[in-house]
Amino acid sequence: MSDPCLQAENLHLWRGERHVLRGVSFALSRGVCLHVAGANGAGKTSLLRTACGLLPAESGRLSWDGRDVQEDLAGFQGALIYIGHEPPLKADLSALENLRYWIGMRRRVSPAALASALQRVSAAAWSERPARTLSAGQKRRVALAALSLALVPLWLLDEPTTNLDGEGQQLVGALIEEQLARGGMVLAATHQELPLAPARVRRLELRLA
Amino acid sequence: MPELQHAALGAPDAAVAGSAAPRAAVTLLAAARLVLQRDLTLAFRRRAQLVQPLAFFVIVTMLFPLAISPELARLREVAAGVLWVAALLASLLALEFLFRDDAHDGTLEQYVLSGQPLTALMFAKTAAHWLLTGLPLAVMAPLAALSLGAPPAALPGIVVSLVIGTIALSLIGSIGAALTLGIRRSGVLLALLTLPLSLPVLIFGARASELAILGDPIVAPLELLGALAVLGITLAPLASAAAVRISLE
Amino acid sequence: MNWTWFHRLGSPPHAYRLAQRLTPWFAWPAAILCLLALYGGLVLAPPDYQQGEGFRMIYVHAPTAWMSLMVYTTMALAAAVALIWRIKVAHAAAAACAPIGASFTFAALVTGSLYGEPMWGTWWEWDPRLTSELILLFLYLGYMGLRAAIEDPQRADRTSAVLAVVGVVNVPIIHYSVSWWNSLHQAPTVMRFGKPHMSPAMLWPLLVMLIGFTLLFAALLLVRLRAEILARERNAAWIREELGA
Amino acid sequence: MREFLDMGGYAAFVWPAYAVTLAVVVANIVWARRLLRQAQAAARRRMAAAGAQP
Repeated sequence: MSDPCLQAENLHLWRGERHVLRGVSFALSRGVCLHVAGANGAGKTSLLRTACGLLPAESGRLSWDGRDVQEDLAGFQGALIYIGHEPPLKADLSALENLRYWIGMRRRVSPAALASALQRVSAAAWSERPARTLSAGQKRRVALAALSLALVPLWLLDEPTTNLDGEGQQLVGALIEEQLARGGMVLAATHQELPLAPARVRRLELRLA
Repeated sequence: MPELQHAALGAPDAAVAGSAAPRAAVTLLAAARLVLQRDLTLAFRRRAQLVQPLAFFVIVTMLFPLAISPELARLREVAAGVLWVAALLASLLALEFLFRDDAHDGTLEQYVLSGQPLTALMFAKTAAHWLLTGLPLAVMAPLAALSLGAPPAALPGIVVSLVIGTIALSLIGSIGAALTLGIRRSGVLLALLTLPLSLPVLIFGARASELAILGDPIVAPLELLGALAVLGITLAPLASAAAVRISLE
Repeated sequence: MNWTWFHRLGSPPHAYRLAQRLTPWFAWPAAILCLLALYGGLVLAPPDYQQGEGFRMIYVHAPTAWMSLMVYTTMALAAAVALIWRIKVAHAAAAACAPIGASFTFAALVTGSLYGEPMWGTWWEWDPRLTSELILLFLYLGYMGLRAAIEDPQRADRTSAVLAVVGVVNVPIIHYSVSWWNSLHQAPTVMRFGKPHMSPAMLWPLLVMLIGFTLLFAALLLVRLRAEILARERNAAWIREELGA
Repeated sequence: MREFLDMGGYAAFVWPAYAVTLAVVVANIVWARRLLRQAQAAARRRMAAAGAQP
């Protein structure tokens, strides 16, 4: 295995009076998925948002390829994709348009690539409908299509399997496998098990404060 | 560092996304244009929201003849001030929508994480806001000005002053809107933050319109107004980008 | 260049203890200078040949107006330092400034209005300085309103710091635009009297009062700074030590 | 003394101006000290609560 690419050392985070992250450390190497587990409120979302540089940790160090992420925050953030609880879709735009604007900010995507990514998540039939009319699971699928289009080395996924049916959950597993196979990294926070072969998954357990 | 090879998904997208330079594919300008395009597309799907500030502007200017007097001679004296106060309030009204939906559905977060300079994206958003509120206000202004007794010869001056002035107003407003993100019922606070900062625009803009109505040259206040707009273009996106980042913490 | 002093200032326990130690060194000179200036201004200074005894209001109006601007500048400086170097103590200092500045801006407005009545013949005159002062009060109120509206204390610190920096860039622009505006609309009420010609006997109490008020601000800031630092520090050993809890 | 208090006819302006300023100064002093005492009390309470836990 190569050296750790994303490394967190002793991250501390406070939210008001709450000490949310109490010295969290982890190291993520290429081809590895880190499963962040823990009860509701244990700080899974906070850890993910800290790991992508949205939340500045009060103390501790977050490094990417051995360099502090603050040195080139935009460069680091360009190398990752973060999908939170709610897929970031505009209600008035169709699934296709949403994808085009979302991923188009990061790299050029051809209409054919968009179509094939939507096809892959079985969204072809409703990809022209406004996102407002989509179910939670369908929105989640659009986010999965974004994942496969972004072509970035680091995925940060917050509860990637919620609202998805059995087939959708298998799809999450398959996408993560592919990402790992091409040397990417995945940081996934969920209190469920990941639909993935356990060999490539490391676990990070967050405990309630 | 070994270059990370990604298998391409679609055939035409055989781009390789190494961790070193994954965003070389989209230029800053292209990203800003996408932001602009997205906001314009969305606005035209919600036309009602688009018309509201304009209707507000017309109604406010209509209040003054009713409150003061229908005599055009008397109205002409206050016309410049009325137009500008109405424009200021109308653009303030539209500010609440500037970032609110984007913050709510997570779009703003994705802008921050896009790897593109947020300042440029904020500038694009503000440009969209100006195209959707400031410019229509300036275009509507001749009607309102005529109804307040302004001579037709004054209309070009009024429109030009409003075009430049609303650019500055949108930029200042974007700072206020970004600062009040994540605050429930932020309307009054937004006004309290934005209006004092907008006073120079009001002063120079109203003066330019007044001179136009009097038939005098308006270059001096227009230059000052232009200076404010330029200052706003250089500094406001920086401030709103900082505020947006903080609001997501 | 040695920056250790800067980082030491940024460390909460050090700043807290330093503030505690320095407070009397500002408070007592402030009290003595203010009393001295009061005596000089109310008793020793001769009446102005135009404004008579009324000019003595300058000894409270000018210092409060000075405070309003100086405190805002200090606040913005602290905010900028806090934003750039992520220093919590500087955020605490900025937060401590706002209520002090707002109260002195209010005093400057009231004394300005009281000064204006005999001088202009009206309680409120759209004089550029008074108008700028009024806008400054709104800037302070906006800053405090924003701070109060954000529940998360760190976010409140950082958001209001951006506003303070934006505000301080705007203060000179606002002042310039208001003066420009005022020069166009030549006020119908001309000042009944010219500005007082300051003889040395009139001038020194004013200068002493300005210094006294500045020291008073420093003392107030240091006391408030300690309160703000305590509110921002969580369960640190030095607080136990300091408070003997 | 009478003359001094009269302020050459400007008493109605001079004294209120001084009074307002004095009031603001005193209020600031009282306010700052009370704030510090409250913060100290709150910190003590927090320490006590935190000290009881571990």
